[in-house]
Amino acid sequence: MMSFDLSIPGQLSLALLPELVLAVGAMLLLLIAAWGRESDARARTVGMLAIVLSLITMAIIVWMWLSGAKATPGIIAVDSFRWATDLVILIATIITIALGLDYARVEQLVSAETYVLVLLASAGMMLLTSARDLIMVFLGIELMSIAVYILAGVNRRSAKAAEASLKYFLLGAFSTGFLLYGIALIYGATGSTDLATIGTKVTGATIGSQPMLLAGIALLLVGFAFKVAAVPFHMWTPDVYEGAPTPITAYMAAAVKAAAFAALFRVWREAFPGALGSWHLALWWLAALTMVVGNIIALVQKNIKRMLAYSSIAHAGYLLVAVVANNQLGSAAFLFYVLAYTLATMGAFGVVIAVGEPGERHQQLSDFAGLWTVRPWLAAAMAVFMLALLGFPIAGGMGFFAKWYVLQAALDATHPETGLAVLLVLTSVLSAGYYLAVVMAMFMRPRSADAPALRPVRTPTFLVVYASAIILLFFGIFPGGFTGLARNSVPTITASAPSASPPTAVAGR
Amino acid sequence: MPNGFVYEFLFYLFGLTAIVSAAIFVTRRNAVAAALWLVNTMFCLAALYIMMDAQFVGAIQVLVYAGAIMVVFLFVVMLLNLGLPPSVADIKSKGARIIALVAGLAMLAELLVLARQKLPAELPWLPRETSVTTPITEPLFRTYLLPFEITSVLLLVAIVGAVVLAKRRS
Amino acid sequence: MHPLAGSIAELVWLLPILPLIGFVINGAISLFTSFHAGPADPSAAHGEHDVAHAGHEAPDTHDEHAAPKRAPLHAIVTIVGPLVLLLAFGLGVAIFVAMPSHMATPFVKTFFAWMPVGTDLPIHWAFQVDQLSVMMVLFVTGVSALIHIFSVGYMGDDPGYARYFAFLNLFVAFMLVLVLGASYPVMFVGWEGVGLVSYLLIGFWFNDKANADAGTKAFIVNRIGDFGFLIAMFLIWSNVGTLDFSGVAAGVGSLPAGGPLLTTICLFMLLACTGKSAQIPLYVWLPDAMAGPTPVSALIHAATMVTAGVYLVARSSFLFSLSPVACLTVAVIGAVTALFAATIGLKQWDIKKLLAYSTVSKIGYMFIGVGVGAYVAGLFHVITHSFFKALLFLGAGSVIFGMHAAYHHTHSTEDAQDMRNMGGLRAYMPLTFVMMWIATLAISGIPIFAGFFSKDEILGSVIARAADSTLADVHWLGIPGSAVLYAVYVLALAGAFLTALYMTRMMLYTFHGPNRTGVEEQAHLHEAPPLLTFPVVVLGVLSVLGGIINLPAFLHLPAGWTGALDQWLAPVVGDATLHVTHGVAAETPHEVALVGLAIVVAIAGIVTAFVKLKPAALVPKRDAQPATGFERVLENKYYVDELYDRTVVTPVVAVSRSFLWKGIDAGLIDGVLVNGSAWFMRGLARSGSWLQTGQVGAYAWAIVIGVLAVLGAFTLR
Amino acid sequence: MVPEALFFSAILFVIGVVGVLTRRNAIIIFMCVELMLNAVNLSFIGFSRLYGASGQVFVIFVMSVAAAEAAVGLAIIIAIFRHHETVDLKNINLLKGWCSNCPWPNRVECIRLPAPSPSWCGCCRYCR
Repeated sequence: MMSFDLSIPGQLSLALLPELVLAVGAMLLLLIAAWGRESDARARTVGMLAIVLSLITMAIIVWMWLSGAKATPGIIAVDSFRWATDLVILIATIITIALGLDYARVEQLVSAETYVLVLLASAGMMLLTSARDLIMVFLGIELMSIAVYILAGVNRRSAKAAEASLKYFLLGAFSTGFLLYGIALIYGATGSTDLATIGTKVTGATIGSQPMLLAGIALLLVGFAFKVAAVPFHMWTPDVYEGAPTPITAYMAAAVKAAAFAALFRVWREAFPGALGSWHLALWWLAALTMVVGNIIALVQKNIKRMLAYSSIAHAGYLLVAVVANNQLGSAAFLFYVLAYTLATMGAFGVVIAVGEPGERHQQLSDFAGLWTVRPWLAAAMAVFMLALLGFPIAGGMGFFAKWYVLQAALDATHPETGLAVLLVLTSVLSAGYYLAVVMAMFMRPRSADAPALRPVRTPTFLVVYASAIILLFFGIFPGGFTGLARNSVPTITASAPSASPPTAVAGR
Repeated sequence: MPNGFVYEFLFYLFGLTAIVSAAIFVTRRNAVAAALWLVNTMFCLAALYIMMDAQFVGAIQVLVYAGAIMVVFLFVVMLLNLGLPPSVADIKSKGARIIALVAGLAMLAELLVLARQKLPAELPWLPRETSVTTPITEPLFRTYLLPFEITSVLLLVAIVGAVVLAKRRS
Repeated sequence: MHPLAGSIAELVWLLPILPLIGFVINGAISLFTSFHAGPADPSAAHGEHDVAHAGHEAPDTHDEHAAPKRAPLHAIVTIVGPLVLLLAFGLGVAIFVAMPSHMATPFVKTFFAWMPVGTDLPIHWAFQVDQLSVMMVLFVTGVSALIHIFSVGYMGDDPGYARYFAFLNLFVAFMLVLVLGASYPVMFVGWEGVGLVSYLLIGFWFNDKANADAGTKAFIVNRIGDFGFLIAMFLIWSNVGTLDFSGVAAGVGSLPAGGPLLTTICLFMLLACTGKSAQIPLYVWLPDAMAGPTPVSALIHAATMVTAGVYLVARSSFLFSLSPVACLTVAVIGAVTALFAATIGLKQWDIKKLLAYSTVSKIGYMFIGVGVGAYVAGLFHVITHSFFKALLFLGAGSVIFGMHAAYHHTHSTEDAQDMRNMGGLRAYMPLTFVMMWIATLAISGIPIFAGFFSKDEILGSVIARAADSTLADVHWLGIPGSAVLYAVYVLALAGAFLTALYMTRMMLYTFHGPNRTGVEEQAHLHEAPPLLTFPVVVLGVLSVLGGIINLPAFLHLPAGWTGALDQWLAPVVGDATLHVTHGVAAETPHEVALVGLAIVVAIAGIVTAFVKLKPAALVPKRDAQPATGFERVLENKYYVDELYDRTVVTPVVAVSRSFLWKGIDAGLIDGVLVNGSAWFMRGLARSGSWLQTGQVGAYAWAIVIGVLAVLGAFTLR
Repeated sequence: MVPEALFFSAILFVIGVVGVLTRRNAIIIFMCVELMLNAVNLSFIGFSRLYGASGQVFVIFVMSVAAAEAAVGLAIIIAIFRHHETVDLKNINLLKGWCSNCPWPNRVECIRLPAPSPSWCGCCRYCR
């Protein structure tokens, strides 16, 4: 049983051990990467070491989780919600790097720094998931985002990648302005940036007389909505996802979204439960619009990466339903959902990499036609991912339960969100139209005569794709253990909420 | 020192100058001119900071923002040779500008509810003999030590990123 | 201690596992052996699709008369595929035998905690062995085993032989999960699973685009139904707090009987049923689904999966019986569908399409049965229908097999499924001829055949409920319940007349009169091989004798002969039935007269067909004139597909394309550009060129509009 | 003077937003974002008059973030300039929902066909 007193710097750094290991390790890798002439072999070495480093960090997290680490209320949280999301983020990191190793070979990219940047971005995400202070939220988001801006444009030969990077950067910086203004106004209204302290000041009774607080919450919500790509703040998503290198796209779709959602959950659960009446309307509409628009626009997409981009928007909508539910079940549903979604989405992008040709060609739906006849296992894995995203039981593995829990959370809310639940089910019925289009193309269309011969699937992609599919299927049949874990990972998020512990005196003085 | 007529006059003067400079900055067709007007805004802001008992931040504002960041901007503008031809202005059409202005005014109107917020009383001014850095050091290196360290990682990422992106195409 | 504990019923988990093993073995074989796409199959939809013609004229598939190359490891597949089903059937019989004659409570075998719901009521992966599920298991495995055997002969030359059996096994596995599941979620897994596999099987010959589209259509329509299922489940969960059948049955009493909540739950469930069981308004997928291999149609689209909706209503009888309005809706939908599909069936030329509409119509009858609370009658009809409809499909398969073989020999590209190309087949396929007549008499409701008893029980129940039941007491859309029920009876009777008519028409055009296949082809027409005829004969016997399981009381047979199924299912649906009938065993007034009327109607249908239809005057398909007037409407299935296309599919695509995608993503102005007039386009294009997509500026605008909206939602209140 | 500072701050922020909406030059848009950050800084300084020096600390963090963003952003802009010889966003839209050859979006995607027949897919009239 570890317990940290976060007001002591030494103990604070111990509580941040995983982040420290990851960041310091990344810096060491940077030294290796920068040492001497850059070569393909060196880049691969760095990539491998980055995977090892992520695994070490995961081991540390698991160790700290198992040893029941606790902490006094402070600037960061030490709870299982953090550990759980960190693990998801690190899984996404490992998948990204593994896919990146293959991708670099296909596209003939040599950039060892890419892997270091991925690690540093992940460190930023992990800080974000642990942040219990709005300034930490801001810095975590920025660390993550700036690294991802760079990663999107890391393929210097590609004009599309540069454009994706620019669009993401400009709009991201723009949204950061709103986020920061929101933080400023919340600070101005409550005199603190500490979530628990804010939570004590934000009560349903006084919220009406605090317009500054309301405006602050609104702008903070805008900042988060941009990061999770909620409609109407989603418009960068398809362009950036299409233009960015595919492993980075997968990283954005999974890890960035997971981290931003984790922060959104924590902030909303710890700081603003008292303002439910104020934010409910806006979040409700965000969730509804995101589900509807994301799903409908996805129907007409022919480029797989764009289709998956709209799909990721739609899934952000489903997750927003869990935010609106604003209960413990919602947070548990989020953890389950985000793992299922991460595996399915990243696996799908892995298949896209395996099917694609150098120069990011052959990413149209038609290029998947008849995949079953040439790569049956790849097609089967892709079918699992599509069905998981669709939320189909058994064959879609965890995807079904993911949606199920979100629905449950929505109906379990204090005021059951029946409307959103119905909308969720309806829009996911709609989503069959585009997910099944992929399945149909793979299994029921002949391979076009001029389709290029597929490259052999390389080991990292192979491992990533099949491991994801197997995990999805396994937890789809036996979700029990994992859901228990997810549910138990929730309560501590509110352990430091106003009623449970006195406001901390750490911040804002 | 504060709260005399001169103080208030100067406060409004700097504030309005900042706003007017910003407005001019937004409307200049020439990128170099625009950047210089933005520098002017930042100087005015620095003055406001100092007048609000944040002398250290005011100094940083001049050094870092107006001095370093804006110089880099100007440098890039010059490097890409964007300063000169005003004929190919990159500003949008008049209609677009008017609609943007309307949106801006709407946003301002929504933000004006802030005026209804009751704020606590202002803190007393620091005694004149205090060093201007003292009030900042305590929170910066104690309470916010962790965020402070994170900014160092952030800058490292920025450096690596700039190098990666600006390298010649292989 | 439950009487079944420790008995062979403990092995209930093996039931779905056995076909699953078959799936794994056959699937592995199909994956690891060489893979060729393409139909080498008799009934791959010809004639209707030009695409198919092109495929059939390809030299590599059809120019060889030598014995076709068989798929690798053919023998293993042949053994494994049907064997697992026979084993499962055997196990089902063993469980049936082990069950005591009166078992008041179901035997629930829990395997593991599957879905922790909330904190205290986890949903287990559990199977329920009771009278209803055992009945379903017996007929699902039994009929499936026969169809598997038929498939060995029918699909033997198909290159996808192993894949076909893998899918077929998987289908049965899911179907068994569906009927054995002890809670709604477990049932839902089977429910979704059979949908998925049927999608794969319909699109089995996937190089024909129409087939793939039919599969997709089936899947998406089914998803709409699944939406209803999910919503119903959540409503139950949030109001009763559990999803186990036993738990819901116990807890549902606390809800207001007949209240809006129960009705809503039942109606959403009904939506699910209409999707799976192809009822109005979601029936459109079933006729198209005939694109798959014929045995698949027999198994999935006649005998098992499509009856899942009836099973769901019967399984949820504790819910439906409490909501008379929902019950009446079920009955009305069933009656309207029964008549509607029968009229369409009247004018179909494709023998499989005709049988498809016949199926839709017959399931309508089952819905009437379970709708009026005569659950046993509905389930009885499910069983007898599975016998004679599987028989009809397999018989039709034999016919198509023979026709195709004949056309194959002469390299003709005529349609092997069009009845106008048949005629006089009785001379060539005498056994099939006899069997098909048996099935026709059974489906028409001629006494002693199985269909007669089950259909008359349904019709009788309608009259009984109209006289006295909770259904008769309520108003449905402002109409008194009893009036609704009498209307249902009239519709059903009309449907019975049409059934006899169109089935006899099919027989006349297929087997009677002169042969229209072609002079050359006649030499090659002959009876199907024994592997195909054996299951047909078994089903023929069942179609004759199937009625024995629930003979009506008015026959005054010795005790134990009548109402066997009634007594068997009483522990499951008895309470619900009694609830509908005010707690007294229903007695049908004037029962003998009603039965007589039904017989007269059926015979009238057959006689009308014989009198009115002149098979001798029929011309082969290629010489046929297009139909006119109402006939054409019927031939085009009331243009429902077109209507759906125009009213649902096109607008959705249009909304998606022009409004949401282009409107929001590509810019409002541009969306108008495409759809509006050219003048409007150019005018707006100039003023609105700033909102071009791909432009960061446009995206920033979207963000600002979002900010204004969100900020407004927070502060302007 | 705190309310006045907040008022100035809001106006400056909105001017930055309007700038982002009206400009097409990537660098100027970025400068407008910097203006927005500066406006927020003014608010922070104002609040530090009410709650103590932590507001000033936040400003320092924001400045470092702005510096980092500037470094990365300008590098990205230079990379764009290398590809397009311009930083006018009007000319930078390879990425959109449809074929770059299409004058307007009536198709989802036009595809360049592979080598033997180097033409556009012909999925719309502009690709033929």
